[in-house]
Amino acid sequence: MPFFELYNYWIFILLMMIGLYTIIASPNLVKKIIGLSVFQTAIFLFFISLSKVAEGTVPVTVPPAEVYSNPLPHALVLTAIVVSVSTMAVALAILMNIKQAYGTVEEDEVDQAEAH
Amino acid sequence: MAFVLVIPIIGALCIALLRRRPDYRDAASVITAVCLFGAVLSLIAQLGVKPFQAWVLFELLPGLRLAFSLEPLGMLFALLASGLWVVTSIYAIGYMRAHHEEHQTRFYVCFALTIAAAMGIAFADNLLTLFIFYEVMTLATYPLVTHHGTERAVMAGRLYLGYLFATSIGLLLFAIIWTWTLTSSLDFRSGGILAGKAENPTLLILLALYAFGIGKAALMPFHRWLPAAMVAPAPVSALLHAVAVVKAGVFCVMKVVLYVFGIDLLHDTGLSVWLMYVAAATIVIASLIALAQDDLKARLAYSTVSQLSYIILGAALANAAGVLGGSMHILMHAFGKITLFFCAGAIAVASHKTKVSEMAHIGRQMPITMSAFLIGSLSIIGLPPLGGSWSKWYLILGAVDAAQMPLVAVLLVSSLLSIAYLLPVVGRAFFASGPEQSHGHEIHEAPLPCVLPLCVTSAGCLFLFFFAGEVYEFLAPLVQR
Amino acid sequence: MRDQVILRVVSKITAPFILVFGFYVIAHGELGPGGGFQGGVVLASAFILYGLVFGLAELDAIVPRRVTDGLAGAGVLLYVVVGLVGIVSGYRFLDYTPLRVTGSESAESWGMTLVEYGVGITVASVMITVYREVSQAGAAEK
Amino acid sequence: MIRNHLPALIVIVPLLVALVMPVLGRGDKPWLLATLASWASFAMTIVLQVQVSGLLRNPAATPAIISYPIGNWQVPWGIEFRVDALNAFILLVVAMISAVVTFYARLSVAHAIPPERVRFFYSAWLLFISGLLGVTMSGDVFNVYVLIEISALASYTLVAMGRYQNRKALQGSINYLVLGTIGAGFFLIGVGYLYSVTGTLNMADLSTRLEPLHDNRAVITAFAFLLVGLSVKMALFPLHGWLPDAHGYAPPIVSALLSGVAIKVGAYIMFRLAFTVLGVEFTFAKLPTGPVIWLFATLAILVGSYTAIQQTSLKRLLAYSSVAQIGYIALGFSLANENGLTGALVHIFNHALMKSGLFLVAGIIAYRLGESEIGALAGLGRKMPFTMAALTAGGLGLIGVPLTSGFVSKWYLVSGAIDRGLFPLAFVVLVGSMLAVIYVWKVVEIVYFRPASDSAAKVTEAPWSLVFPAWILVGASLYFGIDASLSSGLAQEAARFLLSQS
Repeated sequence: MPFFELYNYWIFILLMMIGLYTIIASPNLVKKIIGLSVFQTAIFLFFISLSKVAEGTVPVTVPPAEVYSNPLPHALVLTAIVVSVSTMAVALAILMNIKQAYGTVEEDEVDQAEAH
Repeated sequence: MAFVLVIPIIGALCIALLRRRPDYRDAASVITAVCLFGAVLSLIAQLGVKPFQAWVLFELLPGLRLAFSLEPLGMLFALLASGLWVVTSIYAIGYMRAHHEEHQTRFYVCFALTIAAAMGIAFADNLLTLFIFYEVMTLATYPLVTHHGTERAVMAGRLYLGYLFATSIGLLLFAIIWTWTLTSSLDFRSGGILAGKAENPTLLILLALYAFGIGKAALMPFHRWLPAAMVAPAPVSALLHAVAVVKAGVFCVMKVVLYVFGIDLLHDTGLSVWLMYVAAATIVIASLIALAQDDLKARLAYSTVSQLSYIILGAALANAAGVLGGSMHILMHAFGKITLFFCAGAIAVASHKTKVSEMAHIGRQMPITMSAFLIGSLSIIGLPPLGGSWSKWYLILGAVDAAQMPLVAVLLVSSLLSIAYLLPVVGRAFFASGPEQSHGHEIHEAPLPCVLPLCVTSAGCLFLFFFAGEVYEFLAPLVQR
Repeated sequence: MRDQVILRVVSKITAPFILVFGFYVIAHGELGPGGGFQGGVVLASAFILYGLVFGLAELDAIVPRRVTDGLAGAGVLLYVVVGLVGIVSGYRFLDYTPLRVTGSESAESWGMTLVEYGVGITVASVMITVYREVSQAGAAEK
Repeated sequence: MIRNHLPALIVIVPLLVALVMPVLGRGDKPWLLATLASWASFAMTIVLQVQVSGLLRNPAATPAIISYPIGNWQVPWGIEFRVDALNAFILLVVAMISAVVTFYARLSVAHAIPPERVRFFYSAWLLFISGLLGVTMSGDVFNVYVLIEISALASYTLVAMGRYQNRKALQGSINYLVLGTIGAGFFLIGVGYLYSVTGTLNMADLSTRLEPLHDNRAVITAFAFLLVGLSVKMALFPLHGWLPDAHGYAPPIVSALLSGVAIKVGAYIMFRLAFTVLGVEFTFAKLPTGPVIWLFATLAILVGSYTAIQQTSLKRLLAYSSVAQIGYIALGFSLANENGLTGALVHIFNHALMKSGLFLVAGIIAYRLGESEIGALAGLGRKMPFTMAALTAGGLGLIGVPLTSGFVSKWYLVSGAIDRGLFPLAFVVLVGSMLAVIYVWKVVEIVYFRPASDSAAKVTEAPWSLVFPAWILVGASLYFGIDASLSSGLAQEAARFLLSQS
């Protein structure tokens, strides 16, 4: 059944949607950032699942195995993880400043404070 | 050639530098005007002697040049604008001082820049140059319209910019770029550049875009800016909104008809018939509105709207008599209308009256001014022995040639209408018994710098009647096949 | 957590091992799974563990702010300098050829190792800084 | 030696200097070093442009392509910087604007940011610039993602630094971060799909391998993701929500670079992917990209300009105007003919000059008045004649008045639309100009025709070190409106190059 054979896409899209939903629905900025993290992680999973070759082994063996998974996406994901960690760090730093400036990290309360 | 453009700009600089010394500044303004008129006159000699080489200032993009050249219609417009500038700058000195206006330096600087733009338009060799100076003129006249800085002036300024920019960017520029994509050329050529390059619906749309896009020609329904601009001081209304700006508009229409479409193309395809009727409608409707105006300047403004459409009508007729009549009307109407505006300004200076209904009795107090007003009115109406009669004569001839009898009727009716809106002003001024002087201060003639120019221009109206033949000869190359 | 004896002892004992493991991961990067990113995080975790247990002040005492700030730049600087060595010695940017170890078959070039160390140092100091900033703000809250 | 390493050095120099920034103390040293680095980059991009462009060496020559494999790993396995007629031009814009804006920064930054933070500001600033320069040259789609994120991360912090003036900057920054990250995530998914069908990330390699795969659904999906992701990055309507707050509350020089350059780099990647990687055939003939972008570009122009009219803060007005200007660029992109593309590319150049110049003027106003409300500008026409003249000149450029560079771009865009027979689009461009008249004139009217308030009575002209750089940009925008042969020549060369790629 091709529907389930490509389950990795389903999972990645599901996770991505959970992340996006959190970003959109949660008024709490920290939770938004968590949602963002879930969203990015979904993309990493997508990349990792791409690289899996059926019956493949670890690419680092001496002497090389006949069938091995593609190592490049792993390297890409590693880089992307670093980017995502940096994004998280910057986001948290901004949130700390927001907390300092407004005394809250709830978006509606921040808007309220600005409206006055 | 370069002098013509540079002189007013240098003049503007001098005026700006002399801002601390009003006497020198005003003198500089007059001297610049005289020099410019001289420079333009000197160009007449070059006209027609040999095929004039376009003077290219620079190239914006390949094929898109800022270039200037000489041709009779442009020469006429340049002579008109620069000649009347001399008169107007003298008038402006009298008017501005008598009124104790503020920001006089800005006023004179912008005035000079407007004239520079008018020169650019007059000698433009292609549509791009024309468009650029057209926009420069809009920008340069904006501070003049909002001169008083009052709420009403600012609102009028917005209306002014809004109409002129909206039409020029939205329609005129569109038409120019379209022409460019069709013909890969924007140069003015005798006989037009569009012939054979485009088919009927395209040409029709293009003509409409040009006719309405040149908002300065005040073709209805894009005429509202002109009455609004009347908040400006009288010299501005006189020179700019009776001569330089609006004439630049109809001049552009004339240029487009002659050198972009070519009258043969219009004549053969009958493309411009609808334009004749739009112009005719504008003539009649604007005259009717003018009848209802109590403010003298507003009445004159609507009269201008109506008279401009005479010229557009002449262009739209697309035959020799029509085009020549229209071109002559640029000149004739300019002299008539500037006289009327000078008079309106002089009345405002002397008596602070702007409404027609207040002007009873004023003819006895200001006989010279009101006599000039009478002469100007008669010229606008088109009665001999005044200049206006010739241009109307040729326009009617053109309409007959084109076998458009309804238009002949329109021209005649509108003459009657202009009698109805102009002559009562004179009649009231001379014959109505006015209220006794309540304020205790007697009304006299305006100061000499105000009165002198209006005498000169009204004399001009008379003079043009007798020298119309020369003007005709001068313009004749326009329609030579 | 300063009064938790077990935590204090365990963290003190494990910290050196974590550090060694971190360096191992960095050094092994060019041949096996590992490298500067992972190793750097492991290195940082030793310090963060120390900071968690003994408090921010103690952490500041062993790695002052200035050190982490400087090292964060220095790590990338090392990376870029290795790259520039390539240019200066007539190869491309980041070309490892001039830094190749001669006489050993198995060893990769010095260039790659240096780059991994540069990345590791930067990642470690940035992670420590992030931890420090966040916990400092948390302390200020109270 | 340096001549052969220009692509790498252009990025490395600002990066290297960014790293030593935190070690420097207070005072003007960080600014001085940053200025030197950005001008060095600018100088190198000029040389690179001359190397690439046929136009500058010999009008008949075709533009060259310079490939710089990093670490000398063989392409397509290694990563390369690849410079051709298109990105050499964009590179020039990025480097030029950054150089002038950095030169301007000294007083403005000292005014907007506490002294102990200044060096970090410049560090992030140079990272931002080197990220943008890197994105422009990268010949590898994954690297594009990484470098976009490097510059974006730096720009999030830079925007957040606006908090010392107005705490709303924090909100703007976090919104920008969330949306920017989602956009980059979509881009990454698109890259993943392309990789899954081709197994390569190198752009040149991708384009050859994708040729037989144009009917593949994964490729179409990839294109959709890439398009949406990049639309967020370039703030194309309706994905522009982050832009007004981020550009409106950031420190003025940051806004200048964001509005003038950063969104253009997103647009550049769109050009790159659509034309050189996927090909005109796929993007415009097979998929209805054109009509979709026409719709959004039209809405961007109309809604952006209309919203700009309603703003009361100068910086937010300029920000909304940027939304509209991106609409013009997208419009030119979607026309996919020579005039349209030339118009879009030359507008990238011209708008960068005008908008950065205007934001610098807004910075001068903030420096002198401490705010950027339009009402506060009343009567400044006489108090700060040079600054306000720059404001007016830049504004006229936004309108597209002839003899300003805005006119040149609109000329090409309208011709492009007419060439395609799309008269409504040509009209939209012109309607956008009319709306621009309203929002520009709203400001000019207050500046020149409203009497000064009491607080503004003592204001004097700003120091020349602020006014001069603003005038460099505004003056250049006027110059390229009068003699457009250089800017439009390079843009045309790039447009022809793009169309020859498929």
